[in-house]
Amino acid sequence: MDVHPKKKIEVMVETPIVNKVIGIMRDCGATGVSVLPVLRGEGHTGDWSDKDLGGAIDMQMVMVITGPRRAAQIRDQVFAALADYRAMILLSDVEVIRNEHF
Amino acid sequence: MDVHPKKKIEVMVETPIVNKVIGIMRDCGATGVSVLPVLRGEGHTGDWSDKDLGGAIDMQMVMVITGPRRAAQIRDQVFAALADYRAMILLSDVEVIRNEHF
Amino acid sequence: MDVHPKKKIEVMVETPIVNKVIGIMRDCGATGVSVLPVLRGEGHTGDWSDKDLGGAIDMQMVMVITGPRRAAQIRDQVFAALADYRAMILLSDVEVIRNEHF
Amino acid sequence: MEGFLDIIAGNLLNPVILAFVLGIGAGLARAELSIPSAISKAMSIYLMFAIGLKGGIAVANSPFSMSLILALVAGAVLSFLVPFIANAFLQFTTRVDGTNRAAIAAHYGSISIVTFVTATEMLRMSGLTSEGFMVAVAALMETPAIMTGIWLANRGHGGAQSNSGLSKELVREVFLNASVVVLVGAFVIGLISTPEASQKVQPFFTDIFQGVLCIFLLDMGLIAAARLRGVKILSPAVIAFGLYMPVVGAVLGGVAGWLIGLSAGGTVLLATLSASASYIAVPAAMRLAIPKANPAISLTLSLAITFPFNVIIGIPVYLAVVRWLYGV
Amino acid sequence: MEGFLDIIAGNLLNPVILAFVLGIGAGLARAELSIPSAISKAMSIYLMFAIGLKGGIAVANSPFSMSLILALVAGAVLSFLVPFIANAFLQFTTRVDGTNRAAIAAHYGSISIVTFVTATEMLRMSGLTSEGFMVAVAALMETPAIMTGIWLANRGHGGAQSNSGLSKELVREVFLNASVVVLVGAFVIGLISTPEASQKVQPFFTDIFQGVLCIFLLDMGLIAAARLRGVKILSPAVIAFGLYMPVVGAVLGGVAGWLIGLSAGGTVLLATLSASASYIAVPAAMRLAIPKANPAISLTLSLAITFPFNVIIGIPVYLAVVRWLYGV
Amino acid sequence: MEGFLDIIAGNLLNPVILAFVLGIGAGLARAELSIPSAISKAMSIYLMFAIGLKGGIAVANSPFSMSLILALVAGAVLSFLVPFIANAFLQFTTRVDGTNRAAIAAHYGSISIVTFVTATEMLRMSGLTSEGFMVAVAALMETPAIMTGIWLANRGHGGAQSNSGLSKELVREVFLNASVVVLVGAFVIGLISTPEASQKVQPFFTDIFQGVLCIFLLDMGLIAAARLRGVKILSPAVIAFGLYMPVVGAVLGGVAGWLIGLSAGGTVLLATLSASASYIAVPAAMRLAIPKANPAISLTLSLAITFPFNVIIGIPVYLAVVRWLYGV
Ligand SMILES: Nc1ncnc2c1ncn2[C@@H]1O[C@H](COP(=O)(O)O)[C@@H](O)[C@H]1O
Ligand SMILES: Nc1ncnc2c1ncn2[C@@H]1O[C@H](COP(=O)(O)O)[C@@H](O)[C@H]1O
Ligand SMILES: Nc1ncnc2c1ncn2[C@@H]1O[C@H](COP(=O)(O)O)[C@@H](O)[C@H]1O
Ligand code: NA
Ligand code: NA
Ligand code: NA
Repeated sequence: MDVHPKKKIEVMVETPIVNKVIGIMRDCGATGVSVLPVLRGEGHTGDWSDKDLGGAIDMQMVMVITGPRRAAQIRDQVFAALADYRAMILLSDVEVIRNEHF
Repeated sequence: MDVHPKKKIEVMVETPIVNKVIGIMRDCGATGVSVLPVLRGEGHTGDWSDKDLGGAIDMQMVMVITGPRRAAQIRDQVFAALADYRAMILLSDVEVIRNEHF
Repeated sequence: MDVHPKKKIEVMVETPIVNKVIGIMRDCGATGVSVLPVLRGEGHTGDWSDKDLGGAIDMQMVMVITGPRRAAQIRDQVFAALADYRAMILLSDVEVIRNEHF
Repeated sequence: MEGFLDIIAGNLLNPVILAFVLGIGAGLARAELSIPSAISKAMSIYLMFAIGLKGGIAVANSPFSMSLILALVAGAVLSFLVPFIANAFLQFTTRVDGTNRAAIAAHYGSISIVTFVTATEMLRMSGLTSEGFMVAVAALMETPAIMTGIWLANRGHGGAQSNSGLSKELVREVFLNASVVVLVGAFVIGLISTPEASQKVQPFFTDIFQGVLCIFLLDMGLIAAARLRGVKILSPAVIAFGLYMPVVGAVLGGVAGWLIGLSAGGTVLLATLSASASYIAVPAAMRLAIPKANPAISLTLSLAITFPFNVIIGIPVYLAVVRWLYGV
Repeated sequence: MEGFLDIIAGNLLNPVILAFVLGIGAGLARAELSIPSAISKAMSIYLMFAIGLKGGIAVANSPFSMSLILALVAGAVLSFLVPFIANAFLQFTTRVDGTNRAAIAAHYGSISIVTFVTATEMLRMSGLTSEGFMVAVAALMETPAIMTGIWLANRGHGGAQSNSGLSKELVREVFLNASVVVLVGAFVIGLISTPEASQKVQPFFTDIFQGVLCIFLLDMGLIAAARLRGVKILSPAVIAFGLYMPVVGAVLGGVAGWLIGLSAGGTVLLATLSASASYIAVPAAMRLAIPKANPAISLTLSLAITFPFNVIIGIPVYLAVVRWLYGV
Repeated sequence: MEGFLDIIAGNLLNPVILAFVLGIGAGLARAELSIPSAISKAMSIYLMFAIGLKGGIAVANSPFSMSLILALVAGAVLSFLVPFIANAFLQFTTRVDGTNRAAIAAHYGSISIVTFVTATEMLRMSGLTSEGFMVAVAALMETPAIMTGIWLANRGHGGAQSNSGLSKELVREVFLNASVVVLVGAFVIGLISTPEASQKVQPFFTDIFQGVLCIFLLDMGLIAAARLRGVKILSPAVIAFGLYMPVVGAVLGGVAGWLIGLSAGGTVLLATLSASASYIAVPAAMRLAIPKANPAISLTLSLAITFPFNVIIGIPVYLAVVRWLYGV
């Protein structure tokens, strides 16, 4: 079976901003996106955990699979939009089977 | 310390089918498998979230680490079995330490 | 925009040991770390799921992004510390934007 | 007629129903409100356990009657047959293809236990009693419709539409899904427990029941509203089906209840069961049995159209009509 | 004076307050105890729904009074103005920059509904009654402070500090956050439900209320202690602000309550609202409105300093002082 | 003898026990039923808080008695010594290696609070009372067994089997685990709260207690059944140990209770505590203290064999025997 190289972009970002990030990805033409939970973390700005009541300092992971060109576009636009926020943008290589789906 | 190249297969699939996917992976000889939660998603077939009561349109992520040969077999068999379902199959490269464990 | 190659280390480990793993990573100089949930799994030592009450056989995924040198150090030290525990250590390549953050 | 509308309005000025309306409103306005899914699932198990237990205790305390058998038979027949009617309506009024028609039909033959619970609360508010065994009828009606749905999907396709390789999981999903296990299990527990022992769990399962239902319906409103945002996948004819099919079901259920001699309360409940559509057990079973069917279609129809219709309009109307016909 | 201390001690020997102390102690000792976050969120919705419902029922049962309007106006004015005072204090006593000052100020103008609930329980323990509409005042006070906070952040920066591209989400976070929706929604439900129907949900929303509050405060203690471990990001002057600002707020709220003629109980509640600082609705709104502000600063201050101060020391003192002044 | 069996049967026809049986049955049949883990954890905290509070209130209301001290000493001694006996049995009847023997032994010296709670409910059903301080004894018995377990693991291995680098986390897990903190904390809260204040939380912690226990045991049944599917890692001799060891523990606990002059109810509870095996606190402590031990072995034994045995057979028998011996 043929596989097709794609990019996986993982954006770990404060929960209140997740919808904004998804919006940017969809605007760049992503055909789908998934949101994964994160339990807690530590970083330059201190610790956080999903226990804080209002969700203001929670983080979630937005994940999108897309082609390399669109991936670069998403990466740049998301990065620009998140300048003021706690966020981590990761890119990596994956292979998919259904090329036309992404 | 030596590291050994393996394949990571991530299958994001509707919750009611997760056990079936795990069964195929075990039948192909996977020595272990893990299931990760996904909170919500958007795609060609619309939005879903883990809030829907019966779990019929929820998705979960089945993850398996295995050698390249077995990975190709799992990829093909899972893909064949999931033709009718919402699913996304991703392959990527990882390194592990304990070669004999996988 | 420039991207910078880093290593992603994913350590899936029994929940009671997670804080120990994080401590080792911080001691090796990791600038941040995140903990992701895992729902259930199967392996050489049998099945487990997050339903067991005391969390003694639960597992979680500790994830850290760091440069290749520090990654090797973390890998080796975590591996040594986890010899007696159920654990799976995965390394893979990712790209990040803010080199100085990691 | 005025009395009729008054009764309906009176049924609605009730925290339980108003919480559902609040949930729908908040959901449509995209308010930042959500109830964690672990809580929704737990409340749903609590409600089913409480209603099953109550039914079992009621049956234990009443002399055995032939009506129990008759009601079980009537429920099973309705659950088997309603999908054929639903399928026919969809075939002649919409463009939904055969596979999705079969899946939708299965949802409408089966039942929604929350709709049932809401109806029992409305009954209690209006001072009507009903047969304790109706919860056993509810449990029984969960399943036969799934079989009709599978049969409809396979008919004329040589079985290609349905997935036979999954039989073991499917059987479990059909006969051992959470609703059936909890309803039947709690029913039997209520039936065989000693009265003193049952008494001890009343504060949890009876006293706070309506308050929990209130929060649960708030949540159902939020979930239904979220589904409603995807309603554009339904054509107007399909939406209309989601509104008249419960009425068709209610009429069939009501007539059946009358034929077998149920009380006014029991007739309202059988009508409501027949009118309601599943959104928990059947969708999961359909993913295993008829994977080609799009779950978003049947779930949106059942959860976002028929469920709110029944809770806000349907039940008060079924209740008012039965009271008028039975003169109670 | 002895009586004064006795009253305060008596208020503390209460499972609700002691559970909070247990939570803080266990958290600081890093005990292996945590309450799942789904449960915390559910309890918070439960408490807000219960208190809103109770307020609505109380207002429905009392003749309309001018005090309602006056109290709403007083609450809105306090919520609008307190941030200016908070900002001034921070500016002259700490080195916190303008952006973070604006964010902190918004927290202190807004309210903490759990602090409010704790105060109503302490009132009840001491046999005082209060106006049922105070819960509406609480709901109203959530929001105006957010606007003052945004205005403070933008002043002199040409708007650069606040994020205008997010207006839709921000408006939702400000006017349709969970607290406002549930409090107002439940208040209206209590207001319009028939008395018989409201009666049915009392066991859930009234009888077990204090027990749930007990577990919730245990959890709040654990959460506050976890935050307290990060307290090193706060300078001593900022920590001091977290301790005297609630007193300033309480004085303003108490005077306002006295001016508009509230009962002693109502005055205590208005003082408490004004003294309390938000840690649910405002932090989320600030992430959208003033992203450059560091949420760890304002959240730690509000949750780990001011909230425990109010629950353990503040409320008993506000209560004792008002009782002494009103002679009740 | 007939009366004897009748008593046992009567104890079982109880929603609480039947729910456990339902859970086991549903789990073994692999029904599609599960209770979210956040709910299980919350119910477990609720039950411990309620039982601790109740014990504290009872002790506050009764004159101080020497039996309290004697019972605490007896509990501590049992917890320390039972692991040695368990270890010896395992050594002479099974092939389990020393490390795993030590871990299992620690589980059996410690206690299961749910087994204890179930026993108190069965006592109440049969009209027996017990000493309020027994919950303090339960809390105390959690910990000493862990130390014996660690000592057993280290003996003759120069400490190689246990992990000394983790001491801080281990100390926390041993002395500040959730069970100990909540039981002791709630006990103290019950002890020092004013009676009026304690009264206010009764509806939540007392009235609905048995209903919550019912759902919790349903869940425990599901969890035990899931573990039971992995029972093949246990040899028949080890399974047998899981069935006779609780009886050995019960005899020791019962004799100790008789020696120190406990009431019949208190004796049943001490026997039950001694008979029960931990599946929450000890497994987590063992992961830190004796990592080489396989947690699946001890957890399966304690949760899937001994826990169901005690709940369904053990407690009714201990109760019947003590009643017969004490003539009550
Ligand atoms: N190097 C890293 N590896 C993994 N997660 C990280 C890393 N850096 C930051 N994070 C995550 O991002 C959050 C915010 O990071 P920071 O902005 O550095 O405070 C942290 O709390 C972690 O959850
Ligand atoms: N390109 C993508 N990136 C990330 N997740 C995706 C992507 N496409 C689909 N998904 C996930 O898979 C689900 C089903 O996709 P679809 O079959 O396109 O509706 C979506 O709701 C997402 O959760
Ligand atoms: N090859 C694998 N792929 C994915 N997850 C695995 C794999 N091996 C082990 N795991 C996970 O690690 C846990 C412990 O593995 P084991 O030590 O083999 O019992 C399993 O229950 C899985 O959750
Ligand atoms: Na139906
Ligand atoms: Na305030
Ligand atoms: Na024991």
